[in-house]
Amino acid sequence: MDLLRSSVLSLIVFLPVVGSIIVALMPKEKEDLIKKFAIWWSLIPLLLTIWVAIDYAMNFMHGNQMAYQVKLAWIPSIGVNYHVGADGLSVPLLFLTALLTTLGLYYSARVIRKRVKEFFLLFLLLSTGMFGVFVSLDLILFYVFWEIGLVPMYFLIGIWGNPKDRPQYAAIKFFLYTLAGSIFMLLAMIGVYLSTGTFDILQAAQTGVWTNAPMFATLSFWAFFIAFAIKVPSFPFHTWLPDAHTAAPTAGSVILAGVLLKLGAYGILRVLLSLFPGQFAQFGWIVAALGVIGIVYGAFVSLAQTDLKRLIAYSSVSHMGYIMLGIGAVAVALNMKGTEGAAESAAMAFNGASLQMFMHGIITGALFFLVGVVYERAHTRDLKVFGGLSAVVPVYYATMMFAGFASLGLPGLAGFWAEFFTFRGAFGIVPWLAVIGVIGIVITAAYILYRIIQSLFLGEYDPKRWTHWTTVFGEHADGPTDMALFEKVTLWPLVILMIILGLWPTPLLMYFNEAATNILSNLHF
Amino acid sequence: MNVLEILRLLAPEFILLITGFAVIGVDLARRRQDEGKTAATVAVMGLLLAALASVWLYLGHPGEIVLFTMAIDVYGLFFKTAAFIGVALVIIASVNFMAGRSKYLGEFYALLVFAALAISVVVSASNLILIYIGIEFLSITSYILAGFLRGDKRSEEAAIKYFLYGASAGAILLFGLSILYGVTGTTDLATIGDLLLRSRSAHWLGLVALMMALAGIGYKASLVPFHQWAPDTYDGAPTPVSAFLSTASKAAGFAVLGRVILTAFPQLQPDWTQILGAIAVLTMFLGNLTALKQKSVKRMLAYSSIGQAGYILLGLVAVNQSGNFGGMNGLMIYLFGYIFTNVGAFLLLLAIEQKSGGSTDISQFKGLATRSPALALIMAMFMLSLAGVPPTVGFLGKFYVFAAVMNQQMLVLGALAAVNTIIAAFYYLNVIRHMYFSESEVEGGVMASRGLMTVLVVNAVMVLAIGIFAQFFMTWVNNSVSMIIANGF
Amino acid sequence: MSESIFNLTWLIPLPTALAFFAIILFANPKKRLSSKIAVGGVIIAWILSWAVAIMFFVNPEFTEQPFDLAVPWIPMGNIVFHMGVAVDAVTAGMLFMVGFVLTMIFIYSTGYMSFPGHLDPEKYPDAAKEGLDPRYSRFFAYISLFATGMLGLVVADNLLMLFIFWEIMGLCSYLLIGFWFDKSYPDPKQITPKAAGLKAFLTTRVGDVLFMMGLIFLFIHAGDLNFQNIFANQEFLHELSTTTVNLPFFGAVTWAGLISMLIFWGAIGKSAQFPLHVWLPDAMEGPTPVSALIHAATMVSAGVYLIVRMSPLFSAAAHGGSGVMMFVAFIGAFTALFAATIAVAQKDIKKVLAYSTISQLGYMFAALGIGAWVAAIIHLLIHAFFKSLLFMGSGSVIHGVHHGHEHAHAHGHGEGGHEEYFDPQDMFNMGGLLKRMPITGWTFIIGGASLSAFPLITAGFWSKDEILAHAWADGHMAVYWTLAAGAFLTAFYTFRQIFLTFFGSPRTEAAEHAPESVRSMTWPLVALAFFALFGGFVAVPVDFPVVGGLASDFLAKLMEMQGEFYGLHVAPARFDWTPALISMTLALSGIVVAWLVYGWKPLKAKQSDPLRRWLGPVYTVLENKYYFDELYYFIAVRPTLWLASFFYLFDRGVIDRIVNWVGAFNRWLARTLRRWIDEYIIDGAVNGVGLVTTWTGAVVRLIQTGQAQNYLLILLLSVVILLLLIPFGS
Amino acid sequence: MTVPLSWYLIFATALFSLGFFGVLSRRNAVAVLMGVELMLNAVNVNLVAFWRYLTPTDLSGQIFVVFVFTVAAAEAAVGLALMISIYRTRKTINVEEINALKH
Repeated sequence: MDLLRSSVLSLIVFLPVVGSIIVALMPKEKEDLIKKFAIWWSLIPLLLTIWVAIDYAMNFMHGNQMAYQVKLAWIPSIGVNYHVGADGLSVPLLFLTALLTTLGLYYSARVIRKRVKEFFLLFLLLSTGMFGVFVSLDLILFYVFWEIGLVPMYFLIGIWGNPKDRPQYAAIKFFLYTLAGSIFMLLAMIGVYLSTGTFDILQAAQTGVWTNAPMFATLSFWAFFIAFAIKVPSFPFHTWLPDAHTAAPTAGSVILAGVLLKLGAYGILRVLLSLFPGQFAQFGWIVAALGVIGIVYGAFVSLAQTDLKRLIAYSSVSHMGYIMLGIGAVAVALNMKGTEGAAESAAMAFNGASLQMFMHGIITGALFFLVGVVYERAHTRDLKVFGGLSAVVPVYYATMMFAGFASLGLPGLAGFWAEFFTFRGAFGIVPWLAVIGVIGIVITAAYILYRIIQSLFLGEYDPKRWTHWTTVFGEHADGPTDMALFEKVTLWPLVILMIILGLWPTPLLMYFNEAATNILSNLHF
Repeated sequence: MNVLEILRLLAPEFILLITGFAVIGVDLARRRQDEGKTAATVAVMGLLLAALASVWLYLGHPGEIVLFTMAIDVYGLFFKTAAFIGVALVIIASVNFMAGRSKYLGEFYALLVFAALAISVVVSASNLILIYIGIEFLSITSYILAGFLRGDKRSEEAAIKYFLYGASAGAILLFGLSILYGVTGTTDLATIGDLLLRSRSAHWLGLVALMMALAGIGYKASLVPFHQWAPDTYDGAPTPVSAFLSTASKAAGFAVLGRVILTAFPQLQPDWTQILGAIAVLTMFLGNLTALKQKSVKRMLAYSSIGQAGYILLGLVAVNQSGNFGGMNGLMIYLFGYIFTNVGAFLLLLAIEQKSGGSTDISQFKGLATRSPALALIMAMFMLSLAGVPPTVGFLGKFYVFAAVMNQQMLVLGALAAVNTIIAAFYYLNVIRHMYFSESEVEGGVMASRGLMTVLVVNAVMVLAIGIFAQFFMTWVNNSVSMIIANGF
Repeated sequence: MSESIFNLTWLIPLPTALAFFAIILFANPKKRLSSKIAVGGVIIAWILSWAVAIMFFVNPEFTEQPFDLAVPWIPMGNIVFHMGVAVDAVTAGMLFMVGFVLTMIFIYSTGYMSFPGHLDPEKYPDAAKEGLDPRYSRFFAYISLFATGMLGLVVADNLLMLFIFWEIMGLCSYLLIGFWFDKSYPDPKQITPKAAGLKAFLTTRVGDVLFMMGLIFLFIHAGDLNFQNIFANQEFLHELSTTTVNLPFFGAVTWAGLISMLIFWGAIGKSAQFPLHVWLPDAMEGPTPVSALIHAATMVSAGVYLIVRMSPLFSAAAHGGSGVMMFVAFIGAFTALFAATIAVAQKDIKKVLAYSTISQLGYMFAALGIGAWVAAIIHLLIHAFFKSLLFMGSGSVIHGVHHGHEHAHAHGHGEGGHEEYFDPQDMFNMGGLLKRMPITGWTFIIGGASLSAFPLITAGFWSKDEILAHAWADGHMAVYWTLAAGAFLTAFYTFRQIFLTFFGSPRTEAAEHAPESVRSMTWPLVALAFFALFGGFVAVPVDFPVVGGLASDFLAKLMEMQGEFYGLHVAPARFDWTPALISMTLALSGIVVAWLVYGWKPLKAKQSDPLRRWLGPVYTVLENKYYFDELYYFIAVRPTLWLASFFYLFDRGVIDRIVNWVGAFNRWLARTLRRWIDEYIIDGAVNGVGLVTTWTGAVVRLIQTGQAQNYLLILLLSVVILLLLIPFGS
Repeated sequence: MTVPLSWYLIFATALFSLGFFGVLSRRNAVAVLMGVELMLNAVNVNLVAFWRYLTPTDLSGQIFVVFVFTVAAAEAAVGLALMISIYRTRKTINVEEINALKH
């Protein structure tokens, strides 16, 4: 048991690499073998993450310390360690990553037809980068995984992107954008070392970074923040996102929206909040303001879209705004230590932000899968050519309804709790910004119902409006065909999660709440 | 110091000397039979032997000055080892390529061996005279190598340009050295350092000498504004030679620059920090921005290697006493990794040229991933390493260099370097883009000879290994630095 | 015993929820089965809720300490939020009404939905053949889910849970209004079901968002949302009503005032009060059972229920000197009159009822505004009975007329034929239906009488009279006279409707051939008619002459006792002849006027509404609902869409350029390098890189000439420059 | 009466500049090479002068000069060889016409 505990995180992180190496050794022609292997292999990390979640809940709750810590010297001369560990914040995100990876592989096994081997190889590799970021407690390790996640996604977008959406441009843009952020983050990390003498996040947090040199502290803060804000992406660094999401293959978009965006938010909570509480408190309002702008702006822009996938991409900008708002509120609350209610509002905001990370993961993941469902059949995403599908493809309609209403924050579905907690926190700390942010809720409802539901499903189905239908497997079809079994298998777990967590978020929330209380108490709240 | 001792300390040099002549001899014997394979083997053997010898010396942590002119210290030995390995790789890879392109294969390999010898002399030269001789030795062998493909206009042009530029730069260097001698009355670097330290009056004359020396040494390291020969020569010279020039010979340039500046001009640090800083920024920007435009991958690599020189120089700019981020160790690990990456990248062009008959146009790379995945993967790794993506060695080097810069709190310099990393990433990714995203225009896979393939694999493995098992190499580098930092600086 | 019954409370919302999932997951293909499941579920819910309600009615002592059963649900920071169910007098009353009405309407729907009248048989042959709506099962799934929402809302013991079910009802309302999403009309200006659904959801969403803000502020201050905990805690309410917050434009307002105002906006949205009333009339696009259920009996009255629940807070705010109660009274009274005026000029049988619903809800809010929350809740219950009755009656009428229309065409002698559109809901296409469909007719008349508060014998009279009596007794004269005027109009438009529909002679073939509806539709009418008549006898003032002695007022008593627990002291209005007589006279005179206009000389076919002659332009204004839809289109919808597209252009055109570092370049070079712009204008990055490369290209061409001697010259120059730099060295 | 050191230095510098001018101005590669030789010899003047005036006892100055001669010779040899091969292919050794590699 202890052996497993000490190795489980490393297993989760590196098993996908092993998997991709094995895939690399397989002959290119054995596509079915490759697909099956990749899917089954990806189940191992999934099971491990589930085990971690259960074990953590049973044995490590209320410990206020990183569980499953492993610390091996990597570059001892400069104190760079392979230091991994998990707490309430990372455990659910690990599960999310594993789940979406498996589903993505399973879905892609049916729809990816060219260069299969490379796809599955890269997809496994990608998950390593994401797992790594969520568990690494050493800045350099964090950076390494951060960049490793970048490369496979660059390939996924570039190779399997839909030629109409200029995937090569999108891929380069995505890569350069993130690199531009992260390279300065690297400089800031070095700065952290120079000031604290360690790359270890926990130690650095204890010693405090650039406490003597506020100028450097501010600079490093912004370097980190911009890197994370680009990844999130926060307004105004979001413009890579619509292109990347639109161009990427379905599973790629799912991972991109479901997990990669979370890396940024996670980084803010894990690194920025613990290393630069002073600066964060000082500039927290900017973060919150950016979040609010993102919410409203993203919602409005989504309302203007007629391309389904691009719409959902922009909706991500809006939804990630909630996270930024929540985090910003937490930061501002650091200034209000002592004022009654500040502490619990901060906890609520923290919960809201982290809940949104997870919920947006499953909801937008599902939405992108659903885009894939219609795109694989109609080969267009132009909302103007659809209508009345509700009568023709009821299962698809129902699934989309669940995802859509979850996304607009309907109580009883997953999205609501994230929004509720975020606003509960934000109203307690930055009420005016929260008031503006509330506009976003209404606009969100508008674009989900008016753009997606109405133009896809309602109205009278007119077979003459769009004629290039095929089945999901590419055979010719006279009209839209309802979801195939594999699509149901991909989507329904997510829908079920939405419903369960919507009615009873506690199983998820207890982790985040644990993390919130711990991290905030470490900030001497 | 008796003869045996000298022999021991100069073992690598002697080995190379013997190897060089041995190669010619062997070649004379069996040129007709096997198109220089034996010669190449002998050369490689000799080089590896020399490398072993220098490692063996290294383990003894020597610190002697041999014959008043050669400082046999870990600093020099590090560069020797690196350079020998680099040259050896070049030779292995070029066997198949050179065969049929030239009749004088023996001379070719011999010249490479002698070039290695020149490098090993120059990196441990601690005396103005030997520095000059060593640099000229290296230059002259390089001229011949660059122009080795007789009857090939490009090769000849590369050679003549290199020659004219090198000769003039050498003359300027020499003028500088003469002034230095005039100011101090000695030709020994360490003594010069002490004298300059004592007499403040010699300050500005010392600077004059430094500036002129900079021109003469900087051109070897292809630093802007002394870089202009480089693109044409790298482009025109036979690809193995370009690989050699852009790595081993460049490393030698940096080694000399480091030794001269740190032993002879430590007290001028405020001055040369600014100047070298400016030069580094110029080098990075010019190299990277011009590389953006290139259509020929070979020429793109030529410019990129100029840009890389900029990063490497940062290590020297930010040199300081700190044990971890002293700057010089950044410079050295960067160079060490860079040798493998860039040699690999250039040599991979051999395969492309074989296929395309000389052209290294970017279009030749289109769809390479589907035609010959292995080569594409290796090339992608080299590109990512050059772009500085972890966990490759390129990242490690950049990390240490940047760390030194930050350590000296040269924030602007750091920021500019960061910006350059982003620009550079664009054209490195561009190669990957063509290899993986585009449909191929030419049919059929790209064949790589066994020798070439082994070299490429070795390089690729090293690119990853150094990055991942960084500690092993870093301890080595740090020790090598400790010596030069200790004396004089 | 009674405790054990109350312990069943948490089960009440479950059967319908299970029915919902059962239908969407399994029973969907089998239509009859689906409807059976749904009805079964709702009947169980009905039995449970009546068990609980009656148990509470017979043990009034529970008002001392209402039942509450809560379990820890969600960890929030260091506290744990509890969810649970509570039963007090208000809940019991609501459960009694909701359970019953739900069941009636479910049964009614089985009949109503078995006629896909809106579909032409050519397009949906099988639907026409089996005589069931093509999405029959889906309908029952939706209303089951709605039933869950309503029952859950009623039993919820905390505001958050209430809000959750509140929103779920909103969802169902959206789904059911747009149920016939493929329906479209020849007249493009007429709103389609799908648009109506969207409109309803978004309009209410505006209110809901404010509601959520209020909820969150209350949560922030109370640290809890359980009704009993918050409202039994007087000092907390007092503290809330004394601490103030500074707002722009409003200055310092008490937190109690702010919170209750925000929550009230939620009610405004849900209960379609002015100015958010616009969605309810269009919601009539939904199937009639939906109108009866959601838009008359239950969901819209949930707004009133919410304010009743919150009334301790409101009164606290009023004590704190906040004007929120006055605002509530104003909105209520104004809406009551305003909607009534519109109802006068409608020709669509359901639209009339829709506006009357808005107006009646206005009465309730007015009552709440003047603190007569008992009268409000009782009017809510009774209104639910007779208004659902009226709606279902109208649905039955529509069915009949529609059948008649089909029949007429089937026998060839239809006027006009298919090409010209026949509106089965237009009252001017009806007339004389009392003979054709007696049960529907008489029950409808009973409902109408109750709605227009026909004295003494109808329930509506007692409940409405209670409100008016309170307004008079507490001296809210403005409110009283507004409501009284409303009462007159109510009576008028109700009987206008009755006369137009049921009396006189049929004005169309369709009306002539309209058959009576099936039993599953008529029986619920009868059942509801019973309550429409006698339901009022639960709240007759004791001091009312004669009747007061006979009837009981136990419900009112119960409510007042319950009020004590929440610290609400509501004295029953002392009976006073003046207001009673005034309101009676007004109601009766309304009926009389209606008879004079429409009953005395019934309209002929194709004859237009005489009111149009007499009122002239006013009639047009009323007919167009004071042009509120147009107004909102211009001040809300247009700007939003415009903003959206503007922001999108902004995003592509500006931010995408500025953010990536070279974007600035291209505008600078745009003039000089036309070609590049044309090639790359679309995006910033490649564009910028392109420009940089040309730019560097120029530089390279300048320095990398390939001329060895230029190189050497530059070498020399740079050395010279370096040397010249020396003097500037340190 | 002895000539001051500075005269030698000035002469050497002049010679050096002359050589460099030759390198820049002449089109014929051989002439350019001669310019280079001139520069090297200018430096030799420097070295010898320094040796004579500053460290007459220490021989390193002279040794330096000797080595410079040798290197110059070697350089000239290689250079001329290159030019010959270029002349073979291009029938010219005009430096300006050797500019195939550029940009």
